[in-house]
Amino acid sequence: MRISYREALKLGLREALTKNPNTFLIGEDVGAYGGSYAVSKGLLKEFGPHRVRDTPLSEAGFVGAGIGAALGGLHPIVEIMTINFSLLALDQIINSAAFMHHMSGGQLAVPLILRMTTGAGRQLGAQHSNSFEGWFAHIPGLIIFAPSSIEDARYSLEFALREQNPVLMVEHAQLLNDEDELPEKNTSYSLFSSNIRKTGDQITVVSFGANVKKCLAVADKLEKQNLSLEVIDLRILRPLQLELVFESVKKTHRLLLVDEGWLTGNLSAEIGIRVAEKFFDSLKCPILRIGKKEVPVPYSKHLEDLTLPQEEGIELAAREMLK
Amino acid sequence: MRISYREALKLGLREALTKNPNTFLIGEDVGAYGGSYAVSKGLLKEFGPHRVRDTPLSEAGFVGAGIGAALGGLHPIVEIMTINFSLLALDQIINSAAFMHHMSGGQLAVPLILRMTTGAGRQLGAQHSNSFEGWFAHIPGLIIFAPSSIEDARYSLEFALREQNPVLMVEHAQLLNDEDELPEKNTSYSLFSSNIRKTGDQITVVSFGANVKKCLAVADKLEKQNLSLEVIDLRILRPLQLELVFESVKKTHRLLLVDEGWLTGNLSAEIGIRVAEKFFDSLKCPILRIGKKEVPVPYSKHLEDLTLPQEEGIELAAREMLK
Amino acid sequence: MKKLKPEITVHFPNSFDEPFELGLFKNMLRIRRLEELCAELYTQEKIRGFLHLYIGEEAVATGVLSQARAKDNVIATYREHGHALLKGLSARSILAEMFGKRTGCCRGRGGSMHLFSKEHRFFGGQAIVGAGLPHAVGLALASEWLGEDRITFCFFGDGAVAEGQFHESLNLAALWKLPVLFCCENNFYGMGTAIERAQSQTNLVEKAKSYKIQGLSVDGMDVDAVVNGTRQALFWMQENKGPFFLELKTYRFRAHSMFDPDLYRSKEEVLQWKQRCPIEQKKKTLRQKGLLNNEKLLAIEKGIQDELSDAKTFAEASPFESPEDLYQFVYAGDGL
Amino acid sequence: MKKLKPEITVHFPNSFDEPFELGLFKNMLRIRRLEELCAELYTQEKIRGFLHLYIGEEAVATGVLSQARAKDNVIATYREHGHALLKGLSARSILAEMFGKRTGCCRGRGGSMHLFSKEHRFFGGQAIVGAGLPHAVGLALASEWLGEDRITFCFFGDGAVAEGQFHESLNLAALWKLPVLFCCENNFYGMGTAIERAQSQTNLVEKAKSYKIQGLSVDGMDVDAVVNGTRQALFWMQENKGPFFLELKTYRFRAHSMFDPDLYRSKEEVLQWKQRCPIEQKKKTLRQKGLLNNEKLLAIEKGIQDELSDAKTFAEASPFESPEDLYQFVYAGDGL
Ligand SMILES: Cc1ncc(C[n+]2csc(CCOP(=O)(O)OP(=O)(O)O)c2C)c(N)n1
Ligand SMILES: Cc1ncc(C[n+]2csc(CCOP(=O)(O)OP(=O)(O)O)c2C)c(N)n1
Ligand SMILES: [Mg+2]
Ligand SMILES: [Mg+2]
Repeated sequence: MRISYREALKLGLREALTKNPNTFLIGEDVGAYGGSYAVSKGLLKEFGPHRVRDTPLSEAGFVGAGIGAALGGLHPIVEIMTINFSLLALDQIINSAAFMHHMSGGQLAVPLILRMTTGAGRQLGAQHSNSFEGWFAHIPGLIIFAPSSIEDARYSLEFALREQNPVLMVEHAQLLNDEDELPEKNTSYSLFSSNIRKTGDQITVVSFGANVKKCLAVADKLEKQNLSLEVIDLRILRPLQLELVFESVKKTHRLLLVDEGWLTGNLSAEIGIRVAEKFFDSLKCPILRIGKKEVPVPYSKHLEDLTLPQEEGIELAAREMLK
Repeated sequence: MRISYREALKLGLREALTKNPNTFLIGEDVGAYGGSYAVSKGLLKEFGPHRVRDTPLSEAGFVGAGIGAALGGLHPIVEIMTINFSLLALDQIINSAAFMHHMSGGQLAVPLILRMTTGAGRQLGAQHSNSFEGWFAHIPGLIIFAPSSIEDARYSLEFALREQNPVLMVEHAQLLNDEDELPEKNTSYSLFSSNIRKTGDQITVVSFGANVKKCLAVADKLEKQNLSLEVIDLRILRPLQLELVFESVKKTHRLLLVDEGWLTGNLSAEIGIRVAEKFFDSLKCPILRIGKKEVPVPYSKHLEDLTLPQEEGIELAAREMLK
Repeated sequence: MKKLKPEITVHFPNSFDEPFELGLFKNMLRIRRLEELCAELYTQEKIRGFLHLYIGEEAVATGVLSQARAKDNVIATYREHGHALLKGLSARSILAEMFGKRTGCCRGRGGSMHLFSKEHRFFGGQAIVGAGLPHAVGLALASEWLGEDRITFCFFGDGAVAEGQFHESLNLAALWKLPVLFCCENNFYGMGTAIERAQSQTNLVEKAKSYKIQGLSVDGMDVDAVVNGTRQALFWMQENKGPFFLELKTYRFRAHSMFDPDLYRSKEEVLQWKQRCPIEQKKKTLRQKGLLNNEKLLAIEKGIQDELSDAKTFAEASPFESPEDLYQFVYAGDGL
Repeated sequence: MKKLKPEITVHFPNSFDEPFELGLFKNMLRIRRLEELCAELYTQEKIRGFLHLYIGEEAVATGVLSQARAKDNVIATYREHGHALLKGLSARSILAEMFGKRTGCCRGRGGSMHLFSKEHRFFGGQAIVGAGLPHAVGLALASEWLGEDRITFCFFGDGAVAEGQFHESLNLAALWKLPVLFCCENNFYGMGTAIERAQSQTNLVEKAKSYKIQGLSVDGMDVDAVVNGTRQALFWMQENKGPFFLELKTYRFRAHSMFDPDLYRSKEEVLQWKQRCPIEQKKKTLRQKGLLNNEKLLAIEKGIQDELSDAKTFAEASPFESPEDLYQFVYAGDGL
């Protein structure tokens, strides 16, 4: 079945609402409007306003209510329209959702799913172009999924629903219209591992979200020139699952990191330092990082393009590493 | 003059209020209560309620009002009681304060100072023990000072007031009662550089805030055993000023990072990867990092102690590196 | 269709003189034509990103800002092209900004949702719903502090009323008695969510009263009513030195943004509101008063068309910011 | 001293029977003695961190929670020892928690500000002012969803009313007609800030009304009044299926926390309020009614002393959590 990322997300939502009577979708404009990115379009009609609940503009309020509902025995799927607005609810996400299981000595759990669209690239200006998901990976108590394939888009909600922990599901706006074949569900399939999207043996390229696409495009291009890149999609940003990355670097001895977070302090810094420590003696060249340029994302297309990681930059870095 | 860190901060505040007629201190309980950490005690009496203004509990509201006041021609000093509550105002801090100069194409500036107490170590439990300052260093548009010496506590506000940018001043609760000699003001003194707190030539130890104390204690102890640590206090967390760190590593070829942020994705990861890249061929051993253990900070003293970087751990790491 | 309750009888003084009345009409039309042009340029992909049109709501910005002086502060939302225009930003600088050009008011950094002008004291262009309200409080605090005679006009939608920042800001403004005119553009929807599904109390003036803020609700489809309401508000503020809450009941004729499939309201509802088009209404009364005839109307349209086609030509011809300047304006001052 | 306005005449039914009345008295005294013990243990450095005492305010938790059933939910603040005790947590588990012991209700992870008990449906112990209110909304949503007959009691201070989360939560609860009893413990100060300096509208019931939430203000120094007010509230909620706002006017006799130098209010003010001590008042009426004599009083004191000294011994004797368990409880379930 060939479907879009958006449709895959919706299939996941429909399945969740069908199978789990105590799950509901709640957030701004998830219902009557159809979801600001049309992911939940039609679900209101299908499941009714009890299961697909529109909220006022009150991010802290409805995320906090999601926490309360989770404490009370439900498994809410809260949509924060975009990750930009999650800052308004960040106290709830960190000081309550992430900490409460621990603070209560293990008594309480917060089975809460927070879906949000992330990412830049559509000329929305600084306030609407943030990519905080890698940054949020700093917070213990959170689980963060960044589905980048159609398969992950389809199944990440299922994995999130198995958790008794708060799970952030970040859906990159640049992926929504992408189409691909949805593979049969494999029994060994799990979101709790990174994902080798293309094998290769000269450079390990690690990325997540929409930037994986760019890495794959470069890898495909360079393959024709007999340069072999292995592209790994992190897929889960916290807790980090780096086994496959380590195995890959053991083979390639080179690491290139591509990340839509601003360079300073992005998640790639963490992955880089872990690899640098582990492969202190065996790296063939310094680890390279491509991050977002350290400016608020500008509106103008040529400036926005310059700000974000691009295929040209990735290719250049890869070539540089193989020189 | 021998004074406490708290007194040094107050001297800075008094000077700011005296010299700059358009500056005022605003925040929860900065006035009648005397400041929740007694930093502004007495200033209400001295300067009156116009210059020392108590606010209701409305973090987003009064931080946003500070931004507006800055746009309107004032230079507000906003106190967020502790960095924990800054999450409630984080949208204002990032999407408005940090971005507005850029979004307006350079027309507007936001000369705003945000003071806040940070840090763990006093058994306040998870919600009151966060140390987000290194994490905030991810955000372009912000300047972040983390004064750790008496001298820095005394003068950082002066440097902050020279800026037309939003400046976060994070004051670690574990430093407030520390006393030291306040040196004469040196003309070359600047907050815009890191600070070598102790010279040495075997290991470069980089830290900031209250953890610098722990590093210094270890360095002093090891010195007696002829192990020589150079301790560098970052002092400004954004924009990072790493020249002295690089110079030091050029000499020591070893780097140890101590940071109160949770290990994954703390600021030390960034410093580490930059050093790893720059000194790819010349490091004598892998970079070591000591961060906060990845748990919400527990109340119980022995668990809290285990969670935070401690002298024993720093010493152990240093010895390990010199083996 | 939601009926506007005649809660407040606004009294029309005769002090509306001819040029003023024609000015109101012309300004509404300027906004309308600008917005129509934007929509067209958007389909041509010359304008990108989000685009939120104000069509249908023109009487609000026009009426309120007819009472604003150059020295007054204005804060608005992402639906702010009209406000920017009437606060004095040139159509050139607005369009060039939406084209992402260097000659745009924000040198292409901001785009449609982030128009700013320091010169015209237009402080955004805020795309986080509710986040402009605290800024208004601070701007008013500053003007009071500096002894400046300024009103801060703060525009926001009905949807923003549910945000915590609304609450915090109204309390602060009232507590500190600051000269903020809160202008709530109640178009009965926040994106696809009708106000009854967003607010337990839909009488927004009652909400304002709970902060001890004086309030008034006016028909935002009638520009004269908006002018009168604003005058009343400003008069009150002058006498009483404190904030005021003005609710402007209006309606957006177009979708929320160019992405909105507009599924949440009926065609009939939209149609009924369109019959109350503020521009058509004003046109009719001007004609009745003998202040407008076809000739004058054509001249006005022509003037606007000239302004806008000049702006469009300017925007198209303008250069983009140089790529080397990417890092500009991250920090003010010494180029940190 | 702030005068309590007799806005609401609470009617005392005769249904207060003897055990119930004595129970109220005893529970207030249990809180008082527990808090006094905590203060003592704090100066001995057995309890650390922040410690916020409820002394003076006992009638509030006692009166309100006398009407709470085991199945009801309670959320409170960092000043919550009394609420926890009356919701059924043992003095042992509370004191052991404050000692940081493994036998504490949160195994030493939470401390004074973070008491939790799943068993007793006590959901915090919340140290971020205002952050508990949305949780209450969600808990009520869940109970309604699951068809459970539960009231969610949500305690918070007058200071919290200024927070955006107050606003968002009251609107949501009213909009969705959820069974939350909002209990505002108005002790006239948020730390050192008097309510007049924090709220433009100090009549908090008026504020609640602006969300179309029914409200009632009662004398929080009079436990009978609190009981009656709570009964009235619950009766209303039963009939009308929706949230209710109960303001409890009270006063804290001690400083905000053990760190507070208490500079912002006069000794006289504190003294005047102390004369309205809820425990002394209740004692007097019980004596007048002939329900209490010295002997009974001694027995009650003795019972409490036994409970608390047992708890203290238990806490002291209890082991600390093993250091190997540091990483426990970061993630629920499979030990991620
Ligand atoms: C904090 C925040 N939440 C959500 C959004 C997405 N959003 C943009 S406009 C809007 C509706 C706002 O409605 P209203 O305030 O009534 O203004 P209107 O668009 O009707 O003029 C929403 C939900 C946002 N920009 N900011
Ligand atoms: C969001 C937040 N801001 C500030 C604080 C610091 N703080 C703790 S208690 C308090 C006062 C709260 O007053 P109120 O709600 O009236 O409760 P009371 O202490 O009087 O019971 C403050 C400012 C906090 N814990 N959380
Ligand atoms: Mg609206
Ligand atoms: Mg209080």
